[in-house]
Amino acid sequence: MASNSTTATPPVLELRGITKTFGPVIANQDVDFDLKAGEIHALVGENGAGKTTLMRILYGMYQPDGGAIAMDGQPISFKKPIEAIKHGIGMVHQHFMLVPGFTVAENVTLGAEPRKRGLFDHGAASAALVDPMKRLGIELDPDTITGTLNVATQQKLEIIKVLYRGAKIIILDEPTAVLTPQETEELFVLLKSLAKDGASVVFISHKLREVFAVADRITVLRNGKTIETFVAADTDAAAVVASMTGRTDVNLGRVQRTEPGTSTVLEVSGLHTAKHGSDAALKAVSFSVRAGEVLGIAGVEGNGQSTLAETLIGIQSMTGGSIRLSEADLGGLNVAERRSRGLSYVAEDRHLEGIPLNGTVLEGITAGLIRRDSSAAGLGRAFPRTVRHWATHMITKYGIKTSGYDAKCSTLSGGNQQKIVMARELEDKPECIILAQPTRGVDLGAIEFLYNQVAEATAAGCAVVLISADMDEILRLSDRVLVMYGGEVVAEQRASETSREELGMYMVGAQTMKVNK
Amino acid sequence: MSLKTPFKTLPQSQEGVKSPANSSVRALARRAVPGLFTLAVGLVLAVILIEAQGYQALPTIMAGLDYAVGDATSIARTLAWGLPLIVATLGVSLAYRSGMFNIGAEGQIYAGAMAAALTGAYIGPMFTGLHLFLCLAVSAVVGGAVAAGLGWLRAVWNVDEVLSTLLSNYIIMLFCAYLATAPLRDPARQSGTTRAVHDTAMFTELIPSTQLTSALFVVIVLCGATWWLSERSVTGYRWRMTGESPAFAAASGINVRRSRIGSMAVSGALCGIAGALLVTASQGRFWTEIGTGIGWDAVLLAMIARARPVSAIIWVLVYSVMRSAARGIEQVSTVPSEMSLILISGIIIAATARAGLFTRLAELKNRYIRSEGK
Amino acid sequence: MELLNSFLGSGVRLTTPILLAALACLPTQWTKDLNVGLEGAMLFGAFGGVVFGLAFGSGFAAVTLTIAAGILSGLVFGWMITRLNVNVFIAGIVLNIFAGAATVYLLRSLFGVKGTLSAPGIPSLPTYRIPFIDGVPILGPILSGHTVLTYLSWVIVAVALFAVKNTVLVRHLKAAGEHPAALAAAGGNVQRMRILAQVWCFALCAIAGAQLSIGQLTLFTEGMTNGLGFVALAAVIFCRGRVLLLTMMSVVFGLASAVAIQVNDEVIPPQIAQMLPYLIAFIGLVVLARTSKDGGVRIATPTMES
Amino acid sequence: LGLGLGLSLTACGGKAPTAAGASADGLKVGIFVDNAFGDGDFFDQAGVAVDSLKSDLGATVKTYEGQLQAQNFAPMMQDAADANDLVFVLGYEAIDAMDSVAERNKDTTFVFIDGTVDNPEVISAGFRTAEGCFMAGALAGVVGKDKSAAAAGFIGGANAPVVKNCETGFTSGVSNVAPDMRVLAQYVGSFTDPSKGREVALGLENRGARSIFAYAGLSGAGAFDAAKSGADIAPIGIVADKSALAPGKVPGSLIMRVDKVMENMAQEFVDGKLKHGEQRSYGFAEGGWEMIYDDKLVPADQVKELEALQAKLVSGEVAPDGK
Ligand SMILES: Nc1ncnc2c1ncn2[C@@H]1O[C@H](COP(=O)(O)OP(=O)(O)OP(=O)(O)O)[C@@H](O)[C@H]1O
Ligand SMILES: Nc1ncnc2c1ncn2[C@@H]1O[C@H](COP(=O)(O)OP(=O)(O)OP(=O)(O)O)[C@@H](O)[C@H]1O
Ligand SMILES: [Mg+2]
Ligand SMILES: [Mg+2]
Repeated sequence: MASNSTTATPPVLELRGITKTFGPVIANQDVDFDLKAGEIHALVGENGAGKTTLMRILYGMYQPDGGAIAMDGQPISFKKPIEAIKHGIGMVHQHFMLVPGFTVAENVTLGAEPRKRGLFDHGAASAALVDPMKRLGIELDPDTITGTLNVATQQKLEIIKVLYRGAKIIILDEPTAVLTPQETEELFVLLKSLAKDGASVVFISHKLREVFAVADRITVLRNGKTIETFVAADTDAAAVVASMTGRTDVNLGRVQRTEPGTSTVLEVSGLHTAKHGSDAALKAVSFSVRAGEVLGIAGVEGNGQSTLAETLIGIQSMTGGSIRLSEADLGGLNVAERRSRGLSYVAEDRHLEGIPLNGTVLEGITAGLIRRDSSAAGLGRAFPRTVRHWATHMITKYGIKTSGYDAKCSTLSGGNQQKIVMARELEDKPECIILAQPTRGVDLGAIEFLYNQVAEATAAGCAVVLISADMDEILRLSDRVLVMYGGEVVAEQRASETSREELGMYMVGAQTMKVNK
Repeated sequence: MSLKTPFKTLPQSQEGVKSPANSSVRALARRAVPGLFTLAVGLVLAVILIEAQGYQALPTIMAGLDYAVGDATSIARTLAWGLPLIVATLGVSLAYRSGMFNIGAEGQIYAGAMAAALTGAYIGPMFTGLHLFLCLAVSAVVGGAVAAGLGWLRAVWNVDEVLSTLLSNYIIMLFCAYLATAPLRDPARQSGTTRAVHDTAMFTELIPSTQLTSALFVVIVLCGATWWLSERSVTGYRWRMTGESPAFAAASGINVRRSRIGSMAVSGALCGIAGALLVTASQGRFWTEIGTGIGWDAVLLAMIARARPVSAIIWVLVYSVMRSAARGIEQVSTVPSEMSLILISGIIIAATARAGLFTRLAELKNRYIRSEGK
Repeated sequence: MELLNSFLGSGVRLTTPILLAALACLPTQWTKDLNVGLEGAMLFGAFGGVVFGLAFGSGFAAVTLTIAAGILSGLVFGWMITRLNVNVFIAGIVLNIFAGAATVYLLRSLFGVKGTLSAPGIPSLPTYRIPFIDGVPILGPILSGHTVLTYLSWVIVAVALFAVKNTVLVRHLKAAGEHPAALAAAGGNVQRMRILAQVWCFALCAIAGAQLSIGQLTLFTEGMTNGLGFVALAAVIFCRGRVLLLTMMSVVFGLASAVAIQVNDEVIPPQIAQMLPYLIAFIGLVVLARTSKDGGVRIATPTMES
Repeated sequence: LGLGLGLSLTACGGKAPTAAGASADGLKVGIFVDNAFGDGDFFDQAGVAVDSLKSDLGATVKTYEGQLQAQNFAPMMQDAADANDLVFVLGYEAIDAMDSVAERNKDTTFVFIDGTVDNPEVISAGFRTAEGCFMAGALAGVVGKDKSAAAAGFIGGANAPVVKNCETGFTSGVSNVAPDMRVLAQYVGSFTDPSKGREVALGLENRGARSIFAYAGLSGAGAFDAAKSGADIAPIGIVADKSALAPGKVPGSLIMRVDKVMENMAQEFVDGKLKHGEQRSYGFAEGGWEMIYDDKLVPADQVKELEALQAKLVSGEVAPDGK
């Protein structure tokens, strides 16, 4: 074990033998973890490994069933988050903890509001933001409504919040999932400067590239247990992956695929939409995808990728342009009709659009089957024996871990939920599939499996539109890459001829190239 | 298509694998706990309420139950009372399943009752079966149209249906009251009632002076049909998915608008039929208070049955027995029949609080054990 | 002019219980635990006003004790919906039914009467005639001659307007509804906020009920709230958490009821006139959904899972 | 839990419930009301008869409350028919249920109070509403004249025909004694909403009415309450003596002797003089209506004047509908 027991500085924080169970689930078992002043300590592990649980225990959100926590050598235990906050622990959660209807100043000061004569002090609240914002080097109007900010800014707001509370120990749970490479870089610069000032950072991520870019030490959890703590400088990705998965043969490079065909399957030209929600409207988006080809679409979130996906499948309507699938115009068709013509769709928000969260696995996985099967229309039986058998078959074929098809979807882990979605959409044998953020928050093992499924589908001639915020994913899987900015396609490159850095320049709008329209 | 893969060789769903006899018995016992718990709460409450009025609890309860289900006639009466409520509750449940909270059952029942009363009185007399069918059909269309309209407002214009259906209750009930007291009043009557329907628009009584009519068969058919529609059919699947997650439904090609409007239409139609039953199986005409409270009963029972048809029917039957028993108790004592409403309130709260209560208790126990250990 | 004066005076009196009940419900909307049991809570309030009034012979004691009982009930209700996870929508509907039945039961058990409890011993809250304003046309009937509870309702509106802008408490209430996890993570107490909202709701409903039974009248009648709670609920759902809009809606409903009462049955049949507040609310709801961005946001979402 | 429950079931004392079909000898009378007792009005006035039926005729009396739950009417009516010899039915909504049950239970005698029912099995006891309300109007006129009022107020529960009848009688009564006085009529739209009744009364006061007659059930209580809390109106009681509702303010009440009518009919039933299908009509002459006056508020000469008017009404010299 590349343990840190030899290092001199005593840890500011020490967790020993932490155990936590949820009913039958053992989320943490005898977990050890320690944190030194001024270090960035990454915590990695597959979905459900127990990272979030461990940090929530540290933050006082859960009470451990066993184990001890010590801070600066003193044993402590937090009953509530407020106690942890008072001890200088701050946490940026996996999901934003910002009240959308509140202003920036209200959100940052929530729970520790400056008061004047018992009342909320608006002036002091705004003033309190100045220092953290200066430290982070950003400018924000304290009176902006938080819900109107983009995700990256909200992420920064979370960090401002932590700084406002004067945290010396900062926990970040998958903070980069929603950030662009540039924003991620910025965040890392920030974390490093915080660490230099003496703060300690716990950084949770699924992306090893990031972990190695920022962390001093790396602790790996698997199935709720501590496997190993590495010193980042002394190890490499392969070793960490092996430790995370317990396997040594995980492919982290380009996915093996057959060459794409020549016939054009999806043809989008001059697509325009109205503005809808927080995403940009599309302006004259044109591209085409050939059979067996994977077209990656990169871009900072909010630049029209979600709109594009939803417009292609027909959830949002277009105001101009055309969509043709194998020569047929999809223009006036609704979702069901487009799907029947051979279009499939893996939605970006799995819990919202991908699966019925409180429905059963059976209900989630058979949506396509039921739609296709015209004999069952209307008053016919939704789940005859054949359909149930098919579902069982899919569960085994895709290796979905579940107690059976009657299990609630919400009881499955993210990776398994995504397998349900992929199984449903790929088994439709589509001519073209739109994959929006297909592996967001999914662990390495599951990602590998899903990529192989995509590769198989392309081998059978399926055209793929891959929308992803994960640059690695795009580079590992696609043949060509489009970059979207402000609702327009600003760049087109062959995946083999570009780099993360180049794409990143296009993504932030620093550079545009003439694209065939 | 993959449907044609040879399934027979595939393992069955994992449930079938593990079920030794004693574990299934234990499972059954565990399933019975909620029922026993609520029953116990109800009984304790009843004892308190009766004793508080100075009566012996057990004999009084027995007298009430005797009145409600003591013999065939009593059972028939109790059942007859529950028939419209069953239909209305199923109607409300159906809408709930697609995420449409149809609080407007009361109004739709009134609309249906008015429609049936007018059809029965102003059309005909004609062949009974046809006349009854016409009455039920018209009231289903009217109730369905009202609900579908509100559903349309929700689906297309995004008008919150919880509030719109709530308000529609008062608008419809007052409008019906206006019709019954002014333009459509039976001139022979002193109060707000419409004309009596023709005899051909009345269900025939199955057991004399019990009001249990052949409407029973209509209700049984409706129960079966609703259950199939909601729990087994493709349409029901679409409605359920729409209720579960509209975004999921939309993304997987289900027409969310159609599901919402459709389920509301059927829900309203059932409520309308419930109203029609009030007229054609019991009152013979519309009057201004014909269904007071039934709509709210239905909403409550549908919620407590978590919109599952079978469970809804069982709850309605239990509720009917309680109401009937309370009427019986009122006749033999001075315990007000409002007792049944207090009981049902207590039972519902007990049923919904049970899980929470048990977790709290378990928590306390754990804390105790932990403190012992230290 | 006489007609207008009488209409305005009547409008203010009819507005008071609606406004009080709506203000009661508002914080429960902020915490997303919309209490639909206003009707029931008010009915208990009205009953309490009469019972405590009879027992202590003083209007002040009656109101104080009714509020105390309201606070207690709010604690129990809040405890049930937070700690015991009882669905607040179900609990609200049950409360309405329960109140209707329990007041009848208690009326019988405690006083041996049915229907109406009217006794000389029931105190009534005094009304206050403001010396100079009283005689002024329009202003007189609006400002003068009302019970202390009417004036209290206006004070509460002012306090609420101020509190929304300037207090931490309202921020925490809103946060507890909009993003409870955020509040909890920031060290706030979500459960306390949710319970507090219910306590406030019951306390104010108690006042609204007392206004009905010993403010406007000096008697208690079975089901004497007569749908006022639902009118108030409509105002609450309609206003989407905004105090000023809530107040305006309550006034509109109050005035609409006054119109319904003052208008002759030959001009508009009483049933149609009674429909007015509901029709206004309905049309307003549709207009709101069509015109404003948050118009379609649903706030009263009963949930089905156990 | 089970043990505790068992204990509480057996240990706690209390009365035994009275057996449902107690077969005491003697007359058994049922009183069915379509809503419930406690309206402080019509039904409660019928309830007054319970005691005298028990004491004077030695009858066992059972009451049945429909509580406006129409579905229960027929079954309860059937219960009433099973358990009683004579059943009084009150409330228009129960007519249909009564008709059908009466036809099936010819050995039970049904009497419908306050209305005329065309059914050979049912005895009707109608009250001439306009006649009674005429005298209430006359009292309103007399009281109003004293206060030099421009108008007399009439509050109706709903715009139903009975209430309209009463309004007609009331109006003729007013104009008989005070030809110049207007009658302001206003409908609450509910028989159970005292707070609205109060607002209506205050509205009428504002428009110049000084005497008010409320034919509106519980909603009428609001008018008395308004008078009690200081409004300048004299509320006239209906059905029963309502002076307790606004002490010192009620000049008189029009009493509906439902109790007397019921007692008399029960006596006739015992005597075998009651014939199925009979239709009776009650007014002042038959003892159905009765006026009482508060002599502190209405001077003796005015009472005399009113009594004279009542005599004319009875003799037919004055018609209650003003014709
Ligand atoms: N509140 C809870 N109730 C029940 N089980 C839970 C709860 N929270 C977590 N778990 C279980 O605990 C285990 C660890 O979950 P945790 O969220 O800590 O994993 P994680 O490492 O953060 O995963 P991810 O990478 O997906 O965020 C999982 O198996 C999960 O099912
Ligand atoms: N309150 C809870 N009750 C039961 N299970 C829970 C609860 N919270 C989380 N889980 C389970 O914990 C597991 C991991 O939780 P987590 O929230 O980290 O989701 P995840 O699997 O990481 O998915 P995502 O990709 O959305 O992050 C899931 O299986 C989820 O079902
Ligand atoms: Mg996690
Ligand atoms: Mg996760």
